[in-house]
Amino acid sequence: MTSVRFIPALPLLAALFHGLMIGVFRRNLSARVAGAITVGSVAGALLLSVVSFAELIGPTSEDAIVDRVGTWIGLGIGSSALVVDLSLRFDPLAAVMCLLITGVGSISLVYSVGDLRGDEREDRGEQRFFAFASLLLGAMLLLVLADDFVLLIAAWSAVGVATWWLLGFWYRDDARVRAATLAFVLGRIGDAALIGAFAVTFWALAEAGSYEAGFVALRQASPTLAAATLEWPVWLGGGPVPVSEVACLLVLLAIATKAGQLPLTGWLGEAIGAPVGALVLVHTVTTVAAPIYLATRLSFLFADAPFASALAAWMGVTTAFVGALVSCAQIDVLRVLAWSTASQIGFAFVAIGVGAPTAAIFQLIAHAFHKGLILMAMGAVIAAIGLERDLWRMGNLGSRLWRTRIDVWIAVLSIAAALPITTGFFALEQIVVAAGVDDTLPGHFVLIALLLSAASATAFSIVRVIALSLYGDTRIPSSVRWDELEDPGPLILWSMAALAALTIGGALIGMPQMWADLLFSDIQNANSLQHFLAPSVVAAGSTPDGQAGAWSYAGLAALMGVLGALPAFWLYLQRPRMLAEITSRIGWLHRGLLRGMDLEPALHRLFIAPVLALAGRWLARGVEERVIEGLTLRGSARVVQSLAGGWLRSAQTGSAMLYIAATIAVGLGLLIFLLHASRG
Amino acid sequence: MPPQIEGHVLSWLIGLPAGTALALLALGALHHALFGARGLPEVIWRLAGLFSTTLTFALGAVGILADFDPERMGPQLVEFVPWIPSLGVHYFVGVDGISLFLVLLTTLLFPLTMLASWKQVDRSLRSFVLLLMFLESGLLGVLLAQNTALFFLAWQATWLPLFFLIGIFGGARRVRTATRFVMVSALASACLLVALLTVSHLSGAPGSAPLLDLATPPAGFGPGLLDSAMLDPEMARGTSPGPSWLFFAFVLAFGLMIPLVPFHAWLPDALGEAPVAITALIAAVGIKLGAYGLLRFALPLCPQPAAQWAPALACLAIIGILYASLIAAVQTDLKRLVAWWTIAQLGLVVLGIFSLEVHGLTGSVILLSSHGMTVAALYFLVGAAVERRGTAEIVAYGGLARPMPVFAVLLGLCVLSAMGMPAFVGFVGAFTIVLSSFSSGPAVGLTALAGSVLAAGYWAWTFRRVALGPVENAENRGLIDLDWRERCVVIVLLLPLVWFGVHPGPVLRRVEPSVLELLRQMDDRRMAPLPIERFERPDRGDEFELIRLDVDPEPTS
Amino acid sequence: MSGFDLAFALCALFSVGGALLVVGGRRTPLVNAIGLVIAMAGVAGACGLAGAPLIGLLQLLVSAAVAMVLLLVTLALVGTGGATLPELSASALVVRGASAIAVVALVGLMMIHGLPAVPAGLAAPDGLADIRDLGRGLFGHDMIVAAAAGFVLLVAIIGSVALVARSPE
Amino acid sequence: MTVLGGLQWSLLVPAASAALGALAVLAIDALLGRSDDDARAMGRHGLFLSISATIALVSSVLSGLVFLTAGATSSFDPLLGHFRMDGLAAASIVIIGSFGILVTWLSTTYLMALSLRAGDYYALLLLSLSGAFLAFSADHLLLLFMGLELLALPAHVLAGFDRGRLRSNEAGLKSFLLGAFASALLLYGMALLFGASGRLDFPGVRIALASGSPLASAGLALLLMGIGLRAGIAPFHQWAPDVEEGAPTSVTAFVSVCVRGAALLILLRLVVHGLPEDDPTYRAVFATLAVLGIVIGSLMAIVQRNVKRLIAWAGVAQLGIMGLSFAVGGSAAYGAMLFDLIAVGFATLGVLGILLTLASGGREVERIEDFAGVGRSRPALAALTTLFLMALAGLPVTAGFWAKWVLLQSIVAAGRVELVAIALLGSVLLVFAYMRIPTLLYMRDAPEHETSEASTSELAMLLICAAVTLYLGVFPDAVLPGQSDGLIELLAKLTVSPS
Amino acid sequence: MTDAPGLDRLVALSLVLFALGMIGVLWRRNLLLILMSLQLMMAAGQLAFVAFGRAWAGVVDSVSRGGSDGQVVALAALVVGAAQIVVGLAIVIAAFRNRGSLDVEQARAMRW
Repeated sequence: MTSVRFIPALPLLAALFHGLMIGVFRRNLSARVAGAITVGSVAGALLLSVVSFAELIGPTSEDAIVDRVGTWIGLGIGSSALVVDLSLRFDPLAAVMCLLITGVGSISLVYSVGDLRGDEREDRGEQRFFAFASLLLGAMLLLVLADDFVLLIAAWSAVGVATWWLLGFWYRDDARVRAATLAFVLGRIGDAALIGAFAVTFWALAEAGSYEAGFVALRQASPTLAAATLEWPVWLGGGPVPVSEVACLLVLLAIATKAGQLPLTGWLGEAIGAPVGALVLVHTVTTVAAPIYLATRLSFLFADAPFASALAAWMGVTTAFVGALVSCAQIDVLRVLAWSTASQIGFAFVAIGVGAPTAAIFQLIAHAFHKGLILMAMGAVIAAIGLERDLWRMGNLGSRLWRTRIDVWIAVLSIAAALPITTGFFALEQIVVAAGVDDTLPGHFVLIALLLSAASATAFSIVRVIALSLYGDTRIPSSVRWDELEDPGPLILWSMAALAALTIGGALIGMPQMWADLLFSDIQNANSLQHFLAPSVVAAGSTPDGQAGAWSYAGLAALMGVLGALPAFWLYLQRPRMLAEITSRIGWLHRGLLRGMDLEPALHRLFIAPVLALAGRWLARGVEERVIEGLTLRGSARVVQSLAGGWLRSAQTGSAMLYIAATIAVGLGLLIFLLHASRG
Repeated sequence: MPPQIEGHVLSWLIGLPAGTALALLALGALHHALFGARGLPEVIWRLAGLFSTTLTFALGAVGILADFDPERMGPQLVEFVPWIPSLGVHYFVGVDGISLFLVLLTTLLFPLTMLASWKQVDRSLRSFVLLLMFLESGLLGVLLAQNTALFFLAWQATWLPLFFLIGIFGGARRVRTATRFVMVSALASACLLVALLTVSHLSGAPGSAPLLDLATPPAGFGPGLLDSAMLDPEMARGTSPGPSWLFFAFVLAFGLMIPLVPFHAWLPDALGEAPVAITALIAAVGIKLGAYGLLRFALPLCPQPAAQWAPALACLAIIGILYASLIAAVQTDLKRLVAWWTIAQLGLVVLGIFSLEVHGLTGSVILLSSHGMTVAALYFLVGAAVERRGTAEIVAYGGLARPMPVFAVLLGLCVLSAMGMPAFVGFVGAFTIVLSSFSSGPAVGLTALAGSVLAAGYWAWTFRRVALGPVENAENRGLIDLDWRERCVVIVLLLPLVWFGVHPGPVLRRVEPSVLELLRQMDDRRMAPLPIERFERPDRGDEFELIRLDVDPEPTS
Repeated sequence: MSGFDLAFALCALFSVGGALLVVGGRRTPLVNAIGLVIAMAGVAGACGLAGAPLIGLLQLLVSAAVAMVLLLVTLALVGTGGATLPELSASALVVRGASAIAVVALVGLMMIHGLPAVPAGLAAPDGLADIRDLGRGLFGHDMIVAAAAGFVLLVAIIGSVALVARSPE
Repeated sequence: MTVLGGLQWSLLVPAASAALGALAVLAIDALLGRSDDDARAMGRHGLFLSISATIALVSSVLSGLVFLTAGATSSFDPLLGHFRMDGLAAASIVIIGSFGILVTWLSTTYLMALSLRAGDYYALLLLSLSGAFLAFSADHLLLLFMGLELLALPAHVLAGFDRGRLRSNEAGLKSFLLGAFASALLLYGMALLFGASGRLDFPGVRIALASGSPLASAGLALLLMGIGLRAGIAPFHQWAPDVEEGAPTSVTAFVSVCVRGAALLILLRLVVHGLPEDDPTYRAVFATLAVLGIVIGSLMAIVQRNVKRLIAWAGVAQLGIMGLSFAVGGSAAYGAMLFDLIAVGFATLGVLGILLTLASGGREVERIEDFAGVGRSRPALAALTTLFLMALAGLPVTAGFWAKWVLLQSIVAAGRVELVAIALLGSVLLVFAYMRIPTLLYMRDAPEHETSEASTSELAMLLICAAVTLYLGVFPDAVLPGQSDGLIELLAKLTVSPS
Repeated sequence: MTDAPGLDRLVALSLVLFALGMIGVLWRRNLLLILMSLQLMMAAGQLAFVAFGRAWAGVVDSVSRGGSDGQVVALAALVVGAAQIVVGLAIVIAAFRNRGSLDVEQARAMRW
């Protein structure tokens, strides 16, 4: 079957159609028509994914469906021949990702159709939204299906562009556009890093004798990569370093930019000024999902790169912790959720770091479900109370929006990892257990402690959201009439319902064996996700199931969730005074957290301000104007002017007598020279 | 196997624009003589110019592409007419993979420039059209010439129209800018002439007509420069100038035009002051000739010093990329911003050229075309904006997506192309160049990549400040969006950018053989032991080692 | 000291002295003109000593005429009074001094290097034979020269008329 | 004497027809009488004179052409010891004679506008040219001297011809003082050379120089100073810009193209026939002079604000570039020099002709600012100006391009790349100097001009200059009928010294 | 025939005159005096020619010499010198009419 190519092609074609309508013909379709086109295309992709999936798990199938469209870039001869195949590979990992992306993608698009219809902030901008969303989804699908590193990089860049435009959808608000632009520019660092990662592997393989396109070949060549070395720069101490390590470090840089991991996490918390549907896409299945997918895809590379793996784990855990803490203090509900995303993705990278890529994928799935769900739900809430996003101006909304309240609850329980029937619960379980049993990591104990604290803080922050918004006393703005508050329209409700179902049902695909053994009687291969993905990933870490201590870590994880959730309820609903006291006690911390640890300004200060200062003050006004232009253009002109206009000109006195004198002087020289020459 | 005349399409290409211009002049004179009018009406000039340039493009696209054999190395579709045989000057034109797409780009840009400047030129329109046509002929001559004298002639014939175009139609400081431009061009020409003459002197057998043909001319006209293995390092002995010296003459000549970074000061000025349409031509085609010259002359004629100095020049290119990108980041004027970006891009091209490696060289050729189309599209868009608002200052804009959505979308696409995003052909070029730069170590490659990050930074920032955000400036509120003429001009440029970005195969397939041929020539002439014969130089009496010409220069390996 | 030596010394004295008068006479152009005639007389004598009495004679005639004309012109233009030119500035004096030194160096070098190379030569049979030769040459080999000299004189006539003749109006 | 009977009179035709033409002009002028009061009569008067001058010059040029085609490559067997009409002489006559014809017709209207005496003017012009023709075929220093004097004396008069004008008078004065000084130097130099070997014919001079006699060396030094002054070769150039600025514009054209060009050709003749071949000493001298000329001329050209002066300074540089061929020697270089002389000559005549055309009603146009806006008011003239300046700057599709190309190629072929580099550096500066004029023509707006109607003769001459410039720019190897070589090769062959 | 004595003395005399003439040209500012000095230089040249002509008179015969001997040259130079003086005088008179002065240093309107 070669229909795999249509999975990314359908949304991309939709994007192209929208783009032509807007950008060339200047026609805007209504939200309903434009949405229908996009939803149709994504749903078609979903359908194709399902068909392909069926084919993949069917009895006669091979381990992947490869759809080779052609060669994209073919260049060079011999061992350094570069072949970039436009080739799609529907293997288990890609299958999971496709289903997830198209599934959650269609749901969120349906939601957006409902959400955007009443939006009066942008006149006739709906089609633009669907154009960007189609592009984003198409690019993401291409990314997960790409069977070539370079193609993946291309898709990765495209995801970055689509994210930029989607997050900057409300382009007339300068602050939003600014945040989106920052996200994009940071992403370009990641793109560059990926190109670098590819380049080092390419040359390592070319020197070793052969470079072949495709991830399968790359995976087979991983011993070569581990054996080949590069030199560290001198200022990093020198010495050889395996190519795998270098490549993984570069990949990690790309991951950090795209997934908003520390220290490049600031943009994620700020880029919330977009329609909720866009946030759902960005925060669940596309932008922040791509890094996890990439790390999983390259798990064979990480398996050979202990340093980079450890760095990934530490990056993940610190981000998880910091993100969770920051989200505890935020007032803007969307900002809470955004920081929580960073935190959740951080968990996944812990899994990558400890060599449990399946757990990372499962965490991604869980995150997609429950974060999508709560974003939609809170979007509905916000829409209901007149676009008010301040948690302290909500309260008791659950009594009016009772259908929404169910969805919020399901999401909260999953995120807080508090209920053993939710996807989130099992995902966290797996990560904590995997990290717990892998004691080879440097700073293992601290890492585990941070991980568990992060879990706790996550639970706290998410419960805080539900407590402040749906319970307690109402504090809604006076402009909103309480009586008219009601649940959103059917499109939104149904999409939320779908995600809620997935949040619950998703648990079934990735339940750890030991939990399955506990909960059910005899299920073989309970973690079907893990088994399904096994051909696609390389799990460096040992299987945690049978190991001693697995249960203790599992228990701790469950406990920590509850330990985080309950105090939140208690504090925010029962003891507001105590809350205020605590807040004032740790005012410095609270203020810091409220400002997102100043991570976003730090990015500006670290990356942009120095560049501008260097460029503006030193180069443009210093080097360029003074040295280069001064020397080459003005300088040469001045030299010529002074030569000609100065002393050379003063020799032309106009006096015939002096001309004769000059002639005689020259003649004297001529005479001396000729006499001298004639003598010998 | 000497090439024979393989058709006249290239001559038509070169002759059509200038011929049209001359015909128009003659008709105008006739008109003047018969009816006493001041010349032909301007609209006839404009239409005839548009028609002729379009025809040239069609001729190029159909005539060349149809007969161009991607598998063949060396110049194709050659036409050879002895012109001044005693001087070794022949009318010898041909096209190969390196020049093919630059030729197509050139022919494509001229009708677009005509269209884009439809409303921008309000005086001396006849001169404008006339100069444009001469410019096109000159540019095509440079790209197609296979004889160094012809090349030099066309090279010089190129900058004169540009001088007038800048000086007559430019901005406030146009005269100064035009003068600077002409000085730089003259200096470059001087270096080039020294180098070309020396090359032919060192290659030719004493007493015979000087060797000026690059490729092998038909039988009876001696070997081509590339057939005669002359510039052996041994030649450097004595007072005769050696190849290193020559190489630097070439590098200086072409580096001034490219412009390589310490010699770049004229470009932002020229691009900032020239009329926007001409700016597009200068940036898109004019300065490409520098890089083309490096590929055509500096590398194959001086392989040894090229290999020896390639790391240093690559280093210079990288410094240039970073430097230009950083300065671009603080520009306040759109035209100058594009100019600085251009310098950075050309730095990337030079980096690719001096990778001396098939990826980098091919990437450079591709990036040249890609940059040409992108920069032209950008300048056309800037021109449309300037036409409406009268300024290119970035602060004057903001929020244009609201009144001019088509403009914003097209600008956004151009900006993406400028950043080297995938799905634009610029990615293919930049990617392969960067890839090849990694072959000399990750540090080099990563530094080169830093330039692309900076480019993303300032382009995204610029796009935000021009197209996004609130419409703060009241003058921007009522701006009229691009009309169909303007849209088409940009879209026509974007289409190949995207098409070849997605499907670069046809380009690569045609470029790569020529690049391989270039590398082969370099290797042959660098490594093969050369048959050397001693003889007395008549006028000095010193002994020189010269390479005998009648020996087949096949490598003996 | 032979008679030749004596005659030469006299000629040299006349010519150098006259030349010094031309160059250095400061009072009135009259002195310079007389100096020129004296110098030319010396030169004429020297020519005669060298066996070219005709040339010497012609020189004397021409120079006398020239001196006369110059004198007349001078008198007509500025009268007998001395040249009332402003004093030279210091820098002009320096330049003049330097160029005079250069002249001395130039001619001195020629003397030092050239005089030893002057061929001894042979005495001519007699002066009349020389004059005959001269005539033969002028109407033989050197006829073109003679013609050219004629045209040079024509130029002088046309030129002087064109430059000096008063316009009719 | 038997010599007279065997004389080949036909060899004298070029010089004689010019000289006799001068007499004829004088006679016609006298016969026609004064016609100052009637403009039309004056015009007719001037026309007659120019026609007769032209007839004389055309017969010179044609006879030169006949000599050239009849066997230019082989030198004539000299009947008279010091007169030789060889190929170089014939070519020189054709070149300078053609320039002379152009100058004649460029002067016609101008003389009338300035109320100058056309009869004397043309007579002097013709006499000067006859001197040049004489010197071209000299094989003897005396004849060379006489020719140079006959060339220069009328030029002094012509430079001061507009006698009522202070600047013209000053030009004449400077021209005369330096010229007379040069004559004295020439004479004495000849004397010293004569003293070295007792011979004044070129082979004798060559022998004397080759013998290394200090007398000969000193004589050559003085001789070079003298000819250098005549030709305005740097560093003996200083009079040239002053004279060319001050002289009436048509005389400027005459001096800069005919007089200095002829002097250069005479120097070429001396070098080819009279100097030892391949002597590094003279090479070094000429190289130094050439480099000085290029540097000084091009730098000074940049800062000029008077077009005539600019052209003169640039001419110093152009002479320097041409002089490079003396520095390398060889027929190729000399041929290239001749070609460059042709190219530069026509272009210079063109530019100065434009000045003459633009001058209206006695108002001289010579400040560079006067060109402002001409591109708008008189586009054809502006285009022609640009063409001529392009030729001077050595830009393509003009003769100047190929001239510079060939010249530099011949120098490179001799292995003197450093000289080429200097020449090109100078030419860059020259481009700057020249391009200031098109800048004004097209890029600046001017106050309203009263546009004078260009006279037919001037326009015709300009068109001829342009046609030659363009034709040689496209077909630099255009040939004479009956010659199989290209022009460049032909010129090179003409300069081969018959040893 | 006997040796012609002291030809080198004649040459030396001519050189001295030549030098004095040059110095006069350089030193004097009166145009007429400059003309006289130029005349001196020409005379020096003529004298040198006469002297050298005598030196080579019997050594190089007139055919191989190509005709002219020193005296012919001297005669021609005499004519040229005379013509020069005439032309020069005309220019000087014109200059005096224009400027009212014979100072060569005042003719400096054109320079640079």
